[in-house]
Amino acid sequence: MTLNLNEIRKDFPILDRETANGRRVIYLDSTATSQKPVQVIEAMNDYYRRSNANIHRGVHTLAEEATALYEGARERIGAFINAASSREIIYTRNTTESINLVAYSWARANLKAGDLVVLTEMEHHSNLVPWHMLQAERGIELEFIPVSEDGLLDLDAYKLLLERNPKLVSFTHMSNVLGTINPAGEIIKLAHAAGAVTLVDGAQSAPHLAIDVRALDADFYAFSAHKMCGPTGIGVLYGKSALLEAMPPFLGGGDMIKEVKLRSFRANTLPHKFEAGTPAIAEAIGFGAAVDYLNKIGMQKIAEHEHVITEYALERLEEIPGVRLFGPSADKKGGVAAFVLDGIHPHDVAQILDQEGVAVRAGHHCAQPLHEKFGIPATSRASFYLYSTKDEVDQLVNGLYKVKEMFG
Amino acid sequence: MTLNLNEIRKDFPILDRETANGRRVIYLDSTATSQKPVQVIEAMNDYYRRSNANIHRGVHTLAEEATALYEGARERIGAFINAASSREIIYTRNTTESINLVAYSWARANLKAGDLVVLTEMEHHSNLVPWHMLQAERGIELEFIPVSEDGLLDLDAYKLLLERNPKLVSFTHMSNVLGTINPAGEIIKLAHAAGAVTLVDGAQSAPHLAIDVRALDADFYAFSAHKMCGPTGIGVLYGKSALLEAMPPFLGGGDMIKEVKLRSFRANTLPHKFEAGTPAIAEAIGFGAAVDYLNKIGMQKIAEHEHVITEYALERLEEIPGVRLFGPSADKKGGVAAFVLDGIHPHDVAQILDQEGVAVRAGHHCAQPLHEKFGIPATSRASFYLYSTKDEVDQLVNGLYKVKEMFG
Amino acid sequence: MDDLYREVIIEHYKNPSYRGKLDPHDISFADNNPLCGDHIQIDLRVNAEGIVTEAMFDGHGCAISQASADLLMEEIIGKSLDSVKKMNKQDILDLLGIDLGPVRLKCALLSLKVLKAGVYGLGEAGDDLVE
Amino acid sequence: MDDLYREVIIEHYKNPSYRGKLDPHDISFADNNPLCGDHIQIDLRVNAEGIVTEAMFDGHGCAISQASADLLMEEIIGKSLDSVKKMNKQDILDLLGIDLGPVRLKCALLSLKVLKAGVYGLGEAGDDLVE
Ligand SMILES: Cc1ncc(COP(=O)(O)O)c(C=O)c1O
Ligand SMILES: Cc1ncc(COP(=O)(O)O)c(C=O)c1O
Repeated sequence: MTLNLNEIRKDFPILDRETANGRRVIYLDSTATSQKPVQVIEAMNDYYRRSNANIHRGVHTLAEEATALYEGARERIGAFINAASSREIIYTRNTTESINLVAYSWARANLKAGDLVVLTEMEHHSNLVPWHMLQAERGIELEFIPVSEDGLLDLDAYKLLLERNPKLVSFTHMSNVLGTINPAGEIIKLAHAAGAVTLVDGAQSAPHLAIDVRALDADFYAFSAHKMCGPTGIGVLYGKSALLEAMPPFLGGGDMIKEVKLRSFRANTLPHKFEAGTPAIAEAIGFGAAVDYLNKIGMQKIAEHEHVITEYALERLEEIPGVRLFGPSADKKGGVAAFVLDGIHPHDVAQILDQEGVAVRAGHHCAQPLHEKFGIPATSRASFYLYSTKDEVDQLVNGLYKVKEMFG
Repeated sequence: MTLNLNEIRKDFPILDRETANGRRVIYLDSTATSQKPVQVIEAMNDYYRRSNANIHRGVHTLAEEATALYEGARERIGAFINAASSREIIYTRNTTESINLVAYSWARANLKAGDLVVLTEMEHHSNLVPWHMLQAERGIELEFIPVSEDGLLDLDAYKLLLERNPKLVSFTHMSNVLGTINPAGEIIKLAHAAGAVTLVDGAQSAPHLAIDVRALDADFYAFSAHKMCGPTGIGVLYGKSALLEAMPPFLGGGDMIKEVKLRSFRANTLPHKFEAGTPAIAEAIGFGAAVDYLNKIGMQKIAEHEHVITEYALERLEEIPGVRLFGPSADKKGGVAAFVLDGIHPHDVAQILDQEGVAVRAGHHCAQPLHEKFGIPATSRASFYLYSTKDEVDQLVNGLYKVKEMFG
Repeated sequence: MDDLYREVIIEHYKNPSYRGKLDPHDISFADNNPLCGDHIQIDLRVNAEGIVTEAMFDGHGCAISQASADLLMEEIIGKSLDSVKKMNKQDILDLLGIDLGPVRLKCALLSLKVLKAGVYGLGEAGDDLVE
Repeated sequence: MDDLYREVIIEHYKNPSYRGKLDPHDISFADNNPLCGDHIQIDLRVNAEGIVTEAMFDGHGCAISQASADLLMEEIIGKSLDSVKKMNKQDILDLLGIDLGPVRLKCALLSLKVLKAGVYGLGEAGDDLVE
């Protein structure tokens, strides 16, 4: 391991806390939300204690500072994913709102009844429900790239779907259940060749992989700060500027306008056109601090560390009798291990693990159709991040033996 | 003054800071955004350091704690405006998103071409642009309750508009430029008698007045945390549950669903139906801490203190030759003083005041049509909150004499 | 043995007495816990006086949701629909004999929500039914 | 005198040399600063070689926006449209001789944005024109 784990863990105050029954918390739920380093917490603290003011429209010192901090964060977030310009970085609340923005603005302006949108069977609800809503409203059609037994997308089936000339291909870069890292570059290239626009759900990839939206050639890329060491309440929609410029605004209000008359308005330029009202200022600043933090450590190193932990975890979990793991082998996935324990409900698994201090998630992880596909209502899911250790994996495994004993 | 100003000011660390040229900041821009007490900053800090986890779907200790904190804040925010149930409290990003939620969900389900929406001439862009967009999309009609020279709504004209059976009356409870406190109860009663639904823009009233949505009988009431000692990134849409229940969802994704299939979904119950994706968890907790803080001091006392300061400010500003004040007299308004200084652009006023440490806002304050009505592109605006002092008003006045001298 | 998994819960989970379906039935209703996809269906037979004479549940879910459904069936047989309507969160917690955080509470209350929605003849089982 | 309001700015604001309209003109464009409603219109006369021979601005706004418009008109007369296209933020700051925060920068750059949008024949004056 090339990460200095001891140093990193010191940055995350929560990793030191105890749970109710006096155990140190073992946080294996970073796929739901990551923990936050002091550097991020303090950046927001500092903002509120020193520079808090509303942005853009103020000329006083605090407003100038707040604006510079807010826009500075946008620059660094843009650089983090290698956007051509920070004008392509739209602040939203989260990945979900980013996808809805595309569905409300781009899709409602560009899709008509009968137009095809291609999704995958492994999508998070956030990349399903907005399209269900549009289907009900507009009569678009939805098709799904199938997922194989071992958790991979069926690219042959995808190529067949492309023959039907979809208008949009929207897919997750990394599954939050299977961990599968999809070949985004290839999927996008094929989509473009078929004339489709592409939207990448990057909620799980931006935190864990080095992302280059220009190398991927993604048209839209959506992600959330809270999964990548940043605060809640802020996410990003990246979009190619030509697309964003042609899109109608989404939410109306202050800041997104250039001019307002009593009965009409003119929209502002990018990125402000899509940011209505007082934005999540402190949160944008916290997000900026988060990408600084990740950059300092290095996304490559983080990915490598997660790979080592994941490989070890899969190995150890497989040893346990009655464990069924989902998703591909460690070389094709990120730091997620979803599993069921024969005859024991995942909620009970998670609850009993919790009593051992081990925090895993149980449920459908907002991917109900995927679970249905695998014929199960829910899984338990352990997930890893830059601060995860092999020792924590061992505690998970010990906990699972305890679960088996109780329900034995 | 019944507030213990010294004690209160100690709660706001930023009030101690110096601006670039060594002056203590004199923050007279609370209408744009308020400053935050340590109690609020620390509540969020604590959350990130001790309890951070994604909510609702987790069974481990941290997730349980985070969920309890997030939902507990909703209870207290509901109680703060006297909602019948916390199910009627929808978390949004800000007032702007709250109004857009009504425009996208309620209005698109209920309004057709030719239906009338009544607004006022003193609306913030947030309560104009969403309706402009709907007008362009749907062909609804817009009419405006006129504003008199002294900054009051013309209720006779309103009654005439009601004869045209509007479907919605949407108006600001308190103007962010004139400071006018509109007779919301009366406006709503008249609207209901005419069969209209009502939406109150409470961005400026929730921070400064004791609000009772049930006494007002408001159908919808929108407000933002950041203007009332709370964090950025969170606001609320209050709605009567019968209305909210009948409305279609707005954003689609995780958490707002009860069940998702590959090609369809069922929406969740209130309030979750309108909260898609990972919400602003820390911010909701901070908002809860903010209403606790305001409650502890007492909204009645806060309003009285602001009244004393505003009366004093208007008196002192009127003394300055060449100052033109906008809005009604102190007894009809909240803590806002918008003005122009003869022949000097408001930006220059604000900039030179800033060099004296005095932070005021200059511009159209997101109320361009109102400024147009008064025949000016912009005003300077000083605004007050619970931490404002008479001494700060004096420094504002001294600063304005300096401005006059420079441009003399 | 850990508090949350008192033996009674594991016991009712492993060996439920009221698992199954009633056909015919007078009232039947089913719903999911949106948080985990757990599913409960409840069938009732009710006599002319409005007394529950038979009750069965079916579905899948965690020990807490299934045990509380089993305990709930046991509890309501012989009761009037009116008194079923009055049952709330506390009744379930009393049956289980444990304290629960907000998330697990949803598991525990799913069966009561489904039951009351069925008894009231509602289309959906809302949280407000069990507050 | 405070830095930000160097005498040259107050002077150009109070007594601009290039305020007015040109009729006829070869290029005319107007736009607002969305942050404060400031408005600038710029009219140009351009000769056959593409050299700006006359330039005037009109509108209203703060000292910085109006002074920078006046200084900008002075600067471009006699220049080619090609070299106008190359002007950016730094040129304006050099003309003003001061440093500005992000908000006041918008005031200072409004005239250059309007000028360049007009010269390029664009429909809108975007921030990217002056970066
Ligand atoms: C009257 C009024 N309405 C709406 C808003 C918009 O609030 P926000 O920017 O928090 O959405 C404001 C604040 O700027 C306001 O003063
Ligand atoms: C793959 C994927 N997409 C979308 C989301 C939604 O992210 P958020 O809840 O931040 O909107 C998540 C996280 O839960 C996710 O894992």
